[in-house]
Amino acid sequence: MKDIVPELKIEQIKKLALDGERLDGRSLDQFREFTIEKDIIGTAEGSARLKLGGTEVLVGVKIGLGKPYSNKPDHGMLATSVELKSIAHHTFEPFQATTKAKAIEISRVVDRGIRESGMIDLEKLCMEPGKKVWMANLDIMVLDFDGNIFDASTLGALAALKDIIVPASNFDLGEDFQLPLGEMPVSTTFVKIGDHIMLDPTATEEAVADARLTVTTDTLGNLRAMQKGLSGVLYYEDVTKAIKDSISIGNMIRETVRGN
Amino acid sequence: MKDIVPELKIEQIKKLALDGERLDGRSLDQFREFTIEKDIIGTAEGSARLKLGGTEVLVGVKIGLGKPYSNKPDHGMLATSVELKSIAHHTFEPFQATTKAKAIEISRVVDRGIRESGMIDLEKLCMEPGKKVWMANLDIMVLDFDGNIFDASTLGALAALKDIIVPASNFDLGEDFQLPLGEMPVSTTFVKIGDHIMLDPTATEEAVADARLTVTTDTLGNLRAMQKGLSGVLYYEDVTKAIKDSISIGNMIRETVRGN
Amino acid sequence: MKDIVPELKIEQIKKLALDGERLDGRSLDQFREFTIEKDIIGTAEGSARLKLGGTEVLVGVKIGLGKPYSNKPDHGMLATSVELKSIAHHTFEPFQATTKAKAIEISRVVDRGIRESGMIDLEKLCMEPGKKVWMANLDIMVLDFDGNIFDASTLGALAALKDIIVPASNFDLGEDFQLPLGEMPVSTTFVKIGDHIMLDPTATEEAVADARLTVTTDTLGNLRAMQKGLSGVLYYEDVTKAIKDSISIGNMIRETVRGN
Amino acid sequence: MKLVKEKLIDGDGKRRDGRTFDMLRPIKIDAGPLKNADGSAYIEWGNNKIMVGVYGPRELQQKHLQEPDRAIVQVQYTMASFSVEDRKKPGQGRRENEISKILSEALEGVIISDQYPRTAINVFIEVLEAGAGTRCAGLTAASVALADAGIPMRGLVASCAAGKIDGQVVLDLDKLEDNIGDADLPVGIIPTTGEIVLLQMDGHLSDLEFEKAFGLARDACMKIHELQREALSRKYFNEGESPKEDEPDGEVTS
Amino acid sequence: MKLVKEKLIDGDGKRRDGRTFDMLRPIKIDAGPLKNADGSAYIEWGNNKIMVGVYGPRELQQKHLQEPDRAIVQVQYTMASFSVEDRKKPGQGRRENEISKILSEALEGVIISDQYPRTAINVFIEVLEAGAGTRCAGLTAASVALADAGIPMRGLVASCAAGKIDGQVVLDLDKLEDNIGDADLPVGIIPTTGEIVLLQMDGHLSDLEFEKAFGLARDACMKIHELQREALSRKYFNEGESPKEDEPDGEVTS
Amino acid sequence: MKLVKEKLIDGDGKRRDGRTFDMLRPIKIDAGPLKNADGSAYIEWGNNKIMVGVYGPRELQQKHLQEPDRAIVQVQYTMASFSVEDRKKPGQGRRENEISKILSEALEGVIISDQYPRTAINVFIEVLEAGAGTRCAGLTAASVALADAGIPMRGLVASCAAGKIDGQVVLDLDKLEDNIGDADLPVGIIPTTGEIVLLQMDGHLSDLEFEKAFGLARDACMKIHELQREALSRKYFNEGESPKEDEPDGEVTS
Repeated sequence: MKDIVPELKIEQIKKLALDGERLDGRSLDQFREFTIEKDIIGTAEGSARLKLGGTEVLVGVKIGLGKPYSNKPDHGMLATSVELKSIAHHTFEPFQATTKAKAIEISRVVDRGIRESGMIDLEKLCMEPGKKVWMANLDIMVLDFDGNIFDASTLGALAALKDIIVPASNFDLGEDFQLPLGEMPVSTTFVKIGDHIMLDPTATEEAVADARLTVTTDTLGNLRAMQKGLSGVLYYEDVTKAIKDSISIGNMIRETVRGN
Repeated sequence: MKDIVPELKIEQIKKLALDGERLDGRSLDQFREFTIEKDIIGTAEGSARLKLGGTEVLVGVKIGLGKPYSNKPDHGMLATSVELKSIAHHTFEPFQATTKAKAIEISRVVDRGIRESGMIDLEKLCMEPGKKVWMANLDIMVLDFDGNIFDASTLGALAALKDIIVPASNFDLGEDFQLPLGEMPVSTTFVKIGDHIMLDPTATEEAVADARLTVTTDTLGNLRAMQKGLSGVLYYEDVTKAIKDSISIGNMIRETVRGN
Repeated sequence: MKDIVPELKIEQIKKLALDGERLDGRSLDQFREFTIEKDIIGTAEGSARLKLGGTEVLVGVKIGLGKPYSNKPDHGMLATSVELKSIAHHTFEPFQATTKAKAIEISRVVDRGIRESGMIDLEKLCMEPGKKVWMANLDIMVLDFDGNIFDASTLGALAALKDIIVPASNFDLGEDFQLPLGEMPVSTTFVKIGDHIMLDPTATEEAVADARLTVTTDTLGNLRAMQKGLSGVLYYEDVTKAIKDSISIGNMIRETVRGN
Repeated sequence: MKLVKEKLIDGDGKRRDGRTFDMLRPIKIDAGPLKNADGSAYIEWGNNKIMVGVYGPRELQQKHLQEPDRAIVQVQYTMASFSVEDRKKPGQGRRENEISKILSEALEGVIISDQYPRTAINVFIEVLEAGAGTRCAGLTAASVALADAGIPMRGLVASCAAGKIDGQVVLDLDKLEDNIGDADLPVGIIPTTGEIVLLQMDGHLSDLEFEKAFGLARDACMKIHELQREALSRKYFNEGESPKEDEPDGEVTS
Repeated sequence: MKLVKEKLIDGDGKRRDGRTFDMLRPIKIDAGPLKNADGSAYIEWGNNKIMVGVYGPRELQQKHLQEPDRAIVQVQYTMASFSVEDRKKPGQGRRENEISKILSEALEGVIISDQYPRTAINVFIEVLEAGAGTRCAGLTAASVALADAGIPMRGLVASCAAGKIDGQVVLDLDKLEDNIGDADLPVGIIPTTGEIVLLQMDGHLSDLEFEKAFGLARDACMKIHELQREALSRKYFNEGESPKEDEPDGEVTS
Repeated sequence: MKLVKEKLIDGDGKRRDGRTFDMLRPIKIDAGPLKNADGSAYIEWGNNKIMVGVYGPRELQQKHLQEPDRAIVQVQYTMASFSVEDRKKPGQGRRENEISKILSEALEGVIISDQYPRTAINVFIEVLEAGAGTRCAGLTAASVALADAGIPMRGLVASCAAGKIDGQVVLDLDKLEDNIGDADLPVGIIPTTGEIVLLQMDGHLSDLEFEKAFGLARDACMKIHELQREALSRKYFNEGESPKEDEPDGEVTS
């Protein structure tokens, strides 16, 4: 049976969008309020709970030792995972292929944003080239879902990575030191519904969206990662507009995170 | 379609129980006869086939070397598995979540009984702290099922662990020696059906039981492990009665095993 | 619903066979034409694309280092896999148990033919007994399926293994050298349909076959591996005839491969 | 690294964190923190931090598990990778599997489920930080989350462990006490009726010690029960620390 | 550890365990040892110890595997973790997968299965101790278990391997002979008809050696067939070592 | 082994293989090489060698994935174990999973799928040798294979990456350029309409560099589109290098 609700919802969303409005009262290029609680998990070197509207993610970072990748023998390692937990939404079934594929895509996009921006200075995390390097396991659990896990995850990761102390002394490897950080990337995700581009979509908006675009930018307004998703198409103008918005909004978001 | 047979069976079992009787003629607190055949598997350091009524388990113990757990660097290791093989009952499907969960629960309860009683003196099985210790793989296969795998498995494990020779010379690690044993724990499992507590349930009794309680006791009558199961409730008096029975019956069982 | 087509097909095949004919015009003991393209994959030490009628396999061989099996401490290692890719036939579903079981059987029969004939001189691939040996990963992908993957895989493997240079210098282990080869085994696969034995079956013939027999022979006409399959029976005379045919046809095939 | 057996109780009968033998660690319960779940609860208990979400009753996808006369309860107890000192590998371990099973059974006996044939009630227990006693804390929070979801129960389940350290029976072991202690006895009961829905034990207890330990745990469950009611009251009646006097005791039936 | 090629046959033509080239290891078959299985058999053959249980014909859960005109046969051959010198890891390995497949096919050709459309006959072969020749011993016992389950067959399958050691063709290799021998040829036949249901070979055999090896295996299958019938007779007729004379030879049709 | 950052562009603006910044590697496309697949294509693009097969529209086995008003597109992108320098372990990795997903979405937007409710169109992309840019080459070949299968599309998708090396924006990175370069920007478009179906980027690009890179990729897609049409023409019209003039441009509707 074909579900008729989404079609009605699409009509409503498109109608509002003609006047620059959205179901939750935001303008099309408005990011939702977000709150960050830091260092809440005692067993993790870094952690943060991020709430973006009705979306909530919990991010934990564990620091350990590992053998470096053979093609990066003198770099520390970062491993990012995103879990779409069943607790977060009735449609999330972690063992189903579709949920798994979504989680993998998000984790890889978040990882690329952080990695390509050089947020973590991995070269400083090498203990013994080819043999022993520091490894950061960045695990992101989605606990409540109202859209835009891409940006919520990146924001939560930023907060969790800030101010981490690498516990070198626990491993008899010298003094503890602060995890060396560089750039602070911010990702902004847009959806296209009909002809309208909307920033920071809710679950309802995502459910009816034609296309999605995530743009990750750094302090200088450079692009660090992009990812188009969903089966609708984008035009070149959609992309350049999104990049422009991403740079300006990214800077505002970055200031907010820095304040935390 | 709701199966009507169990309800009829429950009525019959409860009616008999009012007179202290059971379907197979036993009294409520009577353990079934059991037989033990020892050292039947040439490729295992220890083995036993245990038949408890219509339940049959085959237990094999392999002794090898391993790296100790990081939180027990100077202890040998014990790993217990219980397999509910399809051969044993038409309802056992090892790849289904429910069968798997049952097997895991049983193996963990059996393991705790043996481990917490100190039956194997694991401290004497350390070769090189943090690096090399002896490891006992205790594998329990259920071949025929007529209830009470908990106790059948523990009994079979006791028999298989007795008189094991650790093959140290095979590994160039000195002379072979007898696996050092301490306490001999005995587990006794009860089910509650209506208001009646019955020891050593058959498959039929388990199928209609409200609650299950396994109590593992040692020579001195001390508790070493307990596990309540199933969704029915128990009262405090049920538990204290089971403990009392477990101690007295456990001693009888222990003598029988020792005789083997 | 019972599929009626196979029964009609069987009748037709049997009728033709009475006159020594087959659907594709071959005689009963005729092997299809095959073509070999060698060294097509730059990332593999050895590779070949083999087309046998409408069956196409791509074989890649990667050479690496590994720890030898404990029961063959002074032998290099060979690991053979056959993948029945979904791309090759609408009935191939690699994650289904039946497709998986077929692939495993084929890979093990191909492996035995190559291993038991001593085609690769594994003793010469030992670097440090018990510690470090050369390992050949022989991976066979089926890309298009029209029957007889057994022989196509063995033939493709022969072609891919020929003229491999072991890249010892890449590992600082001396000079590169040619992979030492011995015998060149050839496998020939027959099916029995009714009373008729047919060589090198097509997909259609396999689908209606009662029994299958693969015979792998060496240059001297010795048997190196055999495998009966399917639920139909064979008689002793069927087997001895297949062996006789295998030896004579195997020699012809071997010459063709050598020419490549 | 050799574990030296530390002294867990000092001469004044105080434990390392200052508690006496019969004291609970600090407990905070929040009812309904999640928006999507039909019911939810968050609990902090000592160092434990656990989020519980409930979905259902809803149609059970796996037909072969459906019960024609009642809902089934599927608890999924999961430890976050970062919830323990040594990072936990992804995927459900055997310990998590066992705890999920016994908590499913514990709650199934409490939920009045015959109104919802062929459905499942899913309870997701997410251990965010683990500090000994997670199954008791998880069960306690799950009860609150079920009540928050409006699922009828014969009573709220409260759960707590007692144990033995330095040869003495004490309440509510913390992580070190659990690691090097002598025994652990997790108990889950409906405090208003005394029905036992969870009971496990490992270690070494005489029958008298068992009685004492069980008594400590049972008394603690009474206190925990109050905290559960307060959490629900705060959400549903916007009240402060104490629930309404005239509310039926712990009964949460629809 | 380097394997030195031991001498497997001495000057008198005796093998390490005293057998001549054409002798079987000791074989004991017990029909019907299990209570729950619809049919069962236990076999000891040299050091091999194998339990076989049969369930079915019963409804096949996986609809897509159902055959509209017959029962399918699903053999599951499994090695216990402790059945071999180096502990076997849990889970079905590739070798077990292959053997399960060929034994399924071997038995499917023998069972008169068109009376049971859309069903499965499940045969569980549990190798408790493995000492070379487990697939033959398992197939031999599976036949007996199927007969014990009352499943109609065109005949009992008997199975045995021949092989080559020290350049000589011999019957029924033991573990060391199998490990360092030159060839192995497992054969499964219906002795009463000569139909071949199982045939594998690996190693190195000339065509003449093959003929000799096959002959040895075939003759041995005749003897094994007698042991199978005796096992069934002991169960069903409470007889001693020999079955009734007037019983149809090896036919076990319902 | 420490990677020394090599110079990727020489003083004359030539790259290591002699290409200028705006040149593609050699590309060869063959339409319809496979017999069983409903449509197929083989592409060689630099060192990349990729076989694509299409099956469908056909009934979708997993009912819960069926769409009542259209076909779904399931792309499975797989790397052969021998397709890369360090042998790839069997099984789908996370990278393959992601690429499969984005290519499924890219093609779903192009296929006119409402004629085939409840069905699936399966696209198997087998990377036989990988030499940077496999997702673009795979998408390009998949378009041809879909056309070969007669599946109606709003246009052929062409795909190509641009990137940045030695600080300069260039087209179509090869393996070393990709490994040690500064940025990669894979683009997939319908050249006849300018619709973007695939867009990813990682590395470091200013907005102006993005514009330049996107422009290079878009122009290259025009050329690739010609190669796709030629491949199809060779198969369907037995023609040489150029397609019929009067054929609707890139439209492949049934």
